Amino acid sequence: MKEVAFFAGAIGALGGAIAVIALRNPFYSVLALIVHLISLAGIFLLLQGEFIAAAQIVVYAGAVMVLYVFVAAYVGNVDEPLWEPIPGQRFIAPLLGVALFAELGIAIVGSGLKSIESEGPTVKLGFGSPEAIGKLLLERFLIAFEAASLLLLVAAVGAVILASRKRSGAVEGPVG
Amino acid sequence: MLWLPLAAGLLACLVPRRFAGWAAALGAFLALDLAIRLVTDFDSGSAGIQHAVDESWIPELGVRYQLGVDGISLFLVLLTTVAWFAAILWSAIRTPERPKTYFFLLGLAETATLGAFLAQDLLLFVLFFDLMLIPFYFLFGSWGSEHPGREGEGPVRPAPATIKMIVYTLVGSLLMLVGAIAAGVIAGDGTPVFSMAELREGLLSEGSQHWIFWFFAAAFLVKMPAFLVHGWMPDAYRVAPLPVLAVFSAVLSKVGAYGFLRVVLPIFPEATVDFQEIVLVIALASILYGSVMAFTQTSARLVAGYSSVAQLGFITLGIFALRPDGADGAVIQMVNHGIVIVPLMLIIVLLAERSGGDDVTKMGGIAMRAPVMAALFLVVTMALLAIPGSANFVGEFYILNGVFQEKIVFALIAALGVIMASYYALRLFQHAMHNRKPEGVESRELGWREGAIIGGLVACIVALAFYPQVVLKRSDESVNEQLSSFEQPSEPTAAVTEGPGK
Amino acid sequence: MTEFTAPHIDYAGLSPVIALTTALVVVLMAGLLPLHRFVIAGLTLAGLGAAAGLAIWQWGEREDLVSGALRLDELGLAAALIAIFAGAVGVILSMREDAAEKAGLGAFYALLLGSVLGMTLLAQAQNLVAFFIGFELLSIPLYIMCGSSIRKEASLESGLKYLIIGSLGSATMLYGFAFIYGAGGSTDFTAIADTLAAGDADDTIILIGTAMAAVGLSFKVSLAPFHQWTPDVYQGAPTPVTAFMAVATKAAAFVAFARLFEVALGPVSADWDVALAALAAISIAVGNIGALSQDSLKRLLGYSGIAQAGYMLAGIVVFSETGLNALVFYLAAYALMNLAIFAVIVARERETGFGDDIRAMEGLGSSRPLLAWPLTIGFLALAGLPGTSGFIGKLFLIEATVDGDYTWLGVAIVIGTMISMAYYLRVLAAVWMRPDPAAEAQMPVIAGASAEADAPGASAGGRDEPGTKGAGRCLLIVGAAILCAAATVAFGVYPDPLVDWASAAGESLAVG
Amino acid sequence: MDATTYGWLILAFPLAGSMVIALGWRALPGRAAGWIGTGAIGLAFLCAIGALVQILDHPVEDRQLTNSLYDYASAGGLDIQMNVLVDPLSVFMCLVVTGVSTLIHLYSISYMTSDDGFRRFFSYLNFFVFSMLLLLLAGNLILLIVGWAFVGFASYALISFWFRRGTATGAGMKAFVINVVGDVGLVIAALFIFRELGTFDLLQIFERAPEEFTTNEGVAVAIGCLLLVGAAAKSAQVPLHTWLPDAMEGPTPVSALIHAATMVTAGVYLIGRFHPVFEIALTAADIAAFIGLATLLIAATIALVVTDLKRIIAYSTMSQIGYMVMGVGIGAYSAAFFHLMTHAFFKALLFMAAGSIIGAMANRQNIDLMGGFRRAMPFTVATLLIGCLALAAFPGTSGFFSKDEILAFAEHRGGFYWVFAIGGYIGALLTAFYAFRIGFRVAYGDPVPEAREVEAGHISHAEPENPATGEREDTDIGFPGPEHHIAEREWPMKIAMSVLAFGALFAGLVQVPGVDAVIEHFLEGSFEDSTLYNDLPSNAAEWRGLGVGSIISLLGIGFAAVLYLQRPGTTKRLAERFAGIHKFLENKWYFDEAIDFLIVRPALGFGRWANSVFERYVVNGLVVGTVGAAKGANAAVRVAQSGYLRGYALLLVLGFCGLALYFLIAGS
Amino acid sequence: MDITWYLVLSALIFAVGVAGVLLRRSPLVILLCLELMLNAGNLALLAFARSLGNEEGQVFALIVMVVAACEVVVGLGLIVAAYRRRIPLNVDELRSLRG
Repeated sequence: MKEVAFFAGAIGALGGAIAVIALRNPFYSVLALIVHLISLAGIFLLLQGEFIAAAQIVVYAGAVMVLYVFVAAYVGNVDEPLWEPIPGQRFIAPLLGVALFAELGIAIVGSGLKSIESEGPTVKLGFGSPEAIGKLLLERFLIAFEAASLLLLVAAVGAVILASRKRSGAVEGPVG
Repeated sequence: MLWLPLAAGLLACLVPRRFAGWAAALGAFLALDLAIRLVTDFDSGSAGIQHAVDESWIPELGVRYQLGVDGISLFLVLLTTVAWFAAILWSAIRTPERPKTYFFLLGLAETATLGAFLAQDLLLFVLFFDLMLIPFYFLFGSWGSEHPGREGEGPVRPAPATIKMIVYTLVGSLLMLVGAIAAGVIAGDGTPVFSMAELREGLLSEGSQHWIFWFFAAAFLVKMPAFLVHGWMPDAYRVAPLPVLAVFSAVLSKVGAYGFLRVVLPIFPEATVDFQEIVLVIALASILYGSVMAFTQTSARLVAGYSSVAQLGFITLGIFALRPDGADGAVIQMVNHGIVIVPLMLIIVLLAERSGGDDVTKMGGIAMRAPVMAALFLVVTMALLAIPGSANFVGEFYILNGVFQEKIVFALIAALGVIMASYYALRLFQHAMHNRKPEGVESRELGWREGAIIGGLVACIVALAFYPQVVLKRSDESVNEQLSSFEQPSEPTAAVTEGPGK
Repeated sequence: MTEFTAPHIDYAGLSPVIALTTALVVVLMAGLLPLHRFVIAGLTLAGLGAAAGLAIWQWGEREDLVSGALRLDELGLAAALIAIFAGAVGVILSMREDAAEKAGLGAFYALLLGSVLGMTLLAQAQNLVAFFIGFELLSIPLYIMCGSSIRKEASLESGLKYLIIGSLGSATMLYGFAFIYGAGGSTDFTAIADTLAAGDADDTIILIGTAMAAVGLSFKVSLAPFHQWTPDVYQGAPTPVTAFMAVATKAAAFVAFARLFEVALGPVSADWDVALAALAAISIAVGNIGALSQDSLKRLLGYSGIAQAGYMLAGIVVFSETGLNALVFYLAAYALMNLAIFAVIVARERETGFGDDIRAMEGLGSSRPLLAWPLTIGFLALAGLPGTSGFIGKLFLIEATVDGDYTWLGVAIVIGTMISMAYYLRVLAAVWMRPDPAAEAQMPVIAGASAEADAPGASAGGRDEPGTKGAGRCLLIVGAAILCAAATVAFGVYPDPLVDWASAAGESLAVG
Repeated sequence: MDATTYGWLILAFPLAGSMVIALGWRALPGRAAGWIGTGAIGLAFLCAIGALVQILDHPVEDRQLTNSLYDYASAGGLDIQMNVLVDPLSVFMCLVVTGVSTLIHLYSISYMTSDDGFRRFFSYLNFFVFSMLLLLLAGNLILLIVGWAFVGFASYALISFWFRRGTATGAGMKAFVINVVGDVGLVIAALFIFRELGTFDLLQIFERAPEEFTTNEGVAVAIGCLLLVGAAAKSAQVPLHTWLPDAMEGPTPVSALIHAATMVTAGVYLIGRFHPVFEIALTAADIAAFIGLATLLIAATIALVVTDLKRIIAYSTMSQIGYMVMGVGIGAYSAAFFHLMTHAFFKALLFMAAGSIIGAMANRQNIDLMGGFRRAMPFTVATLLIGCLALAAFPGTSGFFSKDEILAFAEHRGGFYWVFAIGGYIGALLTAFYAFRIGFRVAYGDPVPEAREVEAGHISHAEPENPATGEREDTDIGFPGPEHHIAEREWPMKIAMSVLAFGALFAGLVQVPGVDAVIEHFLEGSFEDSTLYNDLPSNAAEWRGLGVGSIISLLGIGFAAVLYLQRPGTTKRLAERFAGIHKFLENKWYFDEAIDFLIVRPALGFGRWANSVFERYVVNGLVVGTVGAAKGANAAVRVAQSGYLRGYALLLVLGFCGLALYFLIAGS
Repeated sequence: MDITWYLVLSALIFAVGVAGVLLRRSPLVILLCLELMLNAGNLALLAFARSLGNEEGQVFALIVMVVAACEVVVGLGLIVAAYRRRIPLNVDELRSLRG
């Protein structure tokens, strides 16, 4: 049963991922990513991360992706030129991807860690539940939590600085 | 004494530009005065360090602030102060532009050089050794002048030439830094020791001695400069401002030789013995090559430059004879060469002023209306070619003797250098002073202040010529101590090379 | 509802962080009010000063904060102090700076403070999560600040490049963290260390994790071959930002580097030290060689920064207390000399039309000795010439390498130094050995044009109106430059205090 | 005062004189410098006499006195004192040197009057005498070398005295360099001696040499040969003689002093001084003798054809010194030094006379242009002829006794040494011939214009020009002065010449076989350890030798008379007949060319090669190469820094893959 | 169903993301690819959290989401700004800084 769910999710996630980099039009890529995220959220559930899965759906697939969509719409779909200016990039890049995966795979499969060769230990009820997460956040990871909030603040400020309209007057010609 | 010149240099920055030179000169004079005191109350009987200072500096690194003089550094210190005093006076007479910076740098340079001679701590020595370069970089670069260069090649500009010089010389001295640290760390396991006195006690295994030896040798050979690594010398000599060049080639080249005597021989005895032949060959090559080059050069500066390559070759030869007499000769020869090269450079200034360049083939007949200058120049020339009776001859003779007793062949070949020296030195003199006077060369007597400076130096030369013992007496003990580890010269090797002998 | 127990929080230990946070908020608010720039800058400086003061107050304390997320010790505080100092100088440099003005001083300084805060956290973090968040809190404001001078294309470009490559790096690092967490069974450094020490240290998971973490951090401290963003970003970013970034980031990231590898990954040191040594050597080579014949000073400093990172990494490679001492000492020295140079560059950018091009420095020696000397000292120190703290630092590092049987790395360091001499001295030659081209530099058009014509790298500088913005009578900047230079020389002649300080920091990690 | 004090004084006066003149050069009026110089040397001469008197008080066996002033250079196992050795030999030499020098100084006062370099001249001249005396009195080898080199320097300074003459400076350079070759020879000899005997002190050397060395031991011979190099260079012996003829570029008094009377005899002195060594290293001694022989013959032949008056005399000097070297080589010490003395007299005389004539000829020196001066300049011509007689060893003159004594000894020595006797006599024939070639050409024949002018009562004034090259010269500093002076009008010249003429005629009488042997007895103090010194040919043998000698010299003079008095022009025909030989001799046996080809050219060539090729490509190559490599690498890095963001990412990932790979490999 | 599977999946996604960064030229899409990589990291974190049975990994993942969001915001801000400057949205044309 689990297997079916996993593979379904896996196919969704992977397909989404590949679609993201395969599709020419950024707008579609964004949509593909959303698919990816949602199926990934499913897999999170299999790993008993309810809260994370929820956050994934709400924060990511919801808010963030909306942002993407807006921007994508705003800048319009710039389709990329087909010719590759960097010699060899087109061939080396996929090779590197493969190599990377190979290495990671070797590392994972070759690992002697007992813990990952099982389904994992049986965990107490409420593993990954909002309470558990919140408890951890407020106790062990308080600093991280606060810092994260600051980070959001900073990012907001940054967005204001960068995207605010008021100084779009002076436009420079392209630089040599 | 060490920091006096620097202080004076700073003072020179503060006082109005007109007096900058004199402030610096004052500092140099005080230093000279102290140096003379040092010589007078030096106890020539003992071999050890005198007037020692020993403060902790960077305990974490085991670096100590150890100073002191012994018979070897004594006269080099004196030489340094004399040379600088002369150079600073000279520059003070004809004020350069931006005098404040100029004299500050000169002061800094003197301090660094003195430091190198006085340092008794290996790292301190290295520090001063590198520090010396900085002021000279700026002095050469900013006060240097463009030189037409050798025929068939473009003019030589100061900035690149000096960069070349610095990088080249630093190649050596930075390796030496590693070598020094390695020596210290390896010697004192756990807590590094850098005091030369302690390092002398043979704490280093022969294996580590070997590579560290070359790190040091690289630094010193480049600095001298020795054959094959003198590539930086011609351009630097071409562009350098002559008063500065005077002290540079008079003193700095000696630091290299001094380093061999002070650091390499006592601290890496086994390695020294193992590599003796190699260094001797290099020295020999320097002598011959330097001499040959010297008598084909047309630029007076380069004649001087290559002649010092040859001279330093002699000095190295003497040091690596690993015998007291050779080393004694080396010490006195360092002093001699320094005291000779300074007036030579200053005279080249005068020649350049009279003939509008340093190309000897375009000079001539200058002696005509300048008898005093001619006389001074003649004395300098004779000393340069080490005419017997000059202290230079004593030096060369001691060196040759030392080498001869060890490795007869080297001495015989080195003797050729003496002959060539007579040729290039005389050639320089004659081209400049004698023969008919070409157009555009004026024969003018030198001014009394210039005369006073050069005359003073020449007086030193003559005095040394009459009584070289004054140096030898004081250096002898220390030299013996430095060479204490070579009491029994390596007979087998000697026997091999003694072809024509027994 | 499960009851929840608030963790014990030692506010004293946390006080520097808190000070920074408050400062951040205050400055941000103040930025919205119509206040004179000096007020805002003053507030920022006050905040930084307070943080620094508190950090010094806490100097000597050693304890875990907030259930082990942070570690309060001299090492972290040292990095924090360097970062704060750099931040302060950055504040001074960016007054009147185009970018800062346009972005709104309040916001700009707030970002700067945020970055400093991130550095402080990063330097103290001993928990993967805190580490990561600190890392990001450090980076993201920098991305923004780099791009903040929106009127300049180069600035935007650098911002975007930095962001993308940076995110690539941090994503990699995160993935590595995941693996470390998986193999170490926890996110706490100490716990991880225990697990690793217990189980077999070279499981493929932990190895690959280590590699990825190394990549992320190497990227941050700009080690080759993860360095390529450095020259571009340094050059494109507004100079004050570059100054701050170059100095502070290195300090924080290196300390974090040391903490992660020598505490959490200490047990696997046998696996990483050689690899890191190789990275160091490569960086030394690439950095020094790349810097040759660069005309844009910021770019040149970017490359030299790569090489310097290589030198410093040696301090970690040897995995010993001496190494850490050397590292911290060098970081401090590096901060001083670099800030001196950058201050001068900023000053010249505003005086001449050449921007950060080397020609902006020609004839400086005769025209502006007060600027020429700090620059000279800074470069000499970078070149590691004696009489400056740079020399002592190199001494320290080389001794560490020899001590840790990495003599070849020491040799690599000096060889790199030799090469570096060529380009450092080239600048000094321009400063001292050229006539003062003040005459034509006065004419913005020519200057701008020429700057663009034969130095595309300098075009960014070449295009802002020279001579305006109170043609360089920026005493504060000159003051900062002179201060840093003076300190450089002082510590070069009498290094004891700095050495003690560094050693205290070094031993606080108790490694080796 | 004991002898050594006198020794020091002998050194002190000339030095002082030189210094006074040099420092006071501007203050001294008119001829004052000249008088000071002469006075200094005169005093030195008196001191020499004082030393002589003192030394005669000592018994013969301890007439070798040393005295040390201070440590000159003593360290590292070497011990070099500032000390003098006063013994009969050195005193004898001092007497000759100072005596002749005084006269030459006197002569110069007039001769150089009108030269702008008057003071410089006397300062040099005094310095020269000082160094010569230092050489003679030196108590140890090093000091001897010092004097040796100073002499070389002084001669350099005096040869290129007219320093704006290219020929003069060239000649000076040549002389100096060749002398340095000699110095180096001595230095190496000194090194050998120190290694073998462990000392530089002369007396100790002579003591230990016999103990340390066996006869003809390799090292000893090597030392001997090295000493010979020095001697040959200084005494212008083949093949190091080429500098001497050129040295005639110097003013005539210089030629008289340095290149006839004193300096060139230093080599003879050296060999005599080191006779203990040479008597052990017999091979070396024989080599010396052969060199002497070769020189005397070669020089004599060249002297037959050279036309420059002073050069003829110069070559005759070479050949005479050849006799002396041969003499000391075969062991005829007293005879050799006797000849040295007489030669000093008559050769100096010849040069002075020549100087006077050249003065009349307005500095022209070619004897083909001369003739018929006998009525114009009776005094000069008379002295000239006396000189020629002595040179030709005319019976009764000084040269007669001294030269033939050497040859007699050669005969007496037996073995293959008769070769030297024969060669010597052949040389004697040639000598007599060319001596009177000068004499007759200058004195007789019909007067040349210059001679007539002198008769008419004033000295001719041609445009000043270089006699060698004929290029024009002004008479300012660095060139010969505007006026010329002849003995007839200058009493100092007259005095000097007449004294020497007296010596040239009668000095031989101090050692007439069977009658007296002053010199031999006197020198005994220095040669008591010599094995050869005391076995002298019997008086009968000596007289036989004298007989042969007189016949030969008369023969030679006769030939000259025939060729130059009765049938002038015969010589021209001879020259045409034997054109080849004539050319060969005129080119001085091509020695200059040979040396130039063998040594100078290669050295310069190598220098040029080193300068243009080696320096540029190898030494600079080191630099350029590294720089080029750095530049290339730099270019590579900058290409990689393409600005392509994705390129950076690529490299980053690549690096990561590499790192990961390493970790995986290293880990497992 | 072994944890290994999850890890392999995450590795795949990570590799895909990397390849995307290397191949695509629109900054927008590159940002998406970075998201992919971060998600791969999250997946790995959760997988390990599950295998270890402690939730630290999940918290970590949460933080990562925040970070990702911030990066996106800043990134998009830069893109918009660039678009306003009429700078072509193609990273290959951002080459004024090089060499």
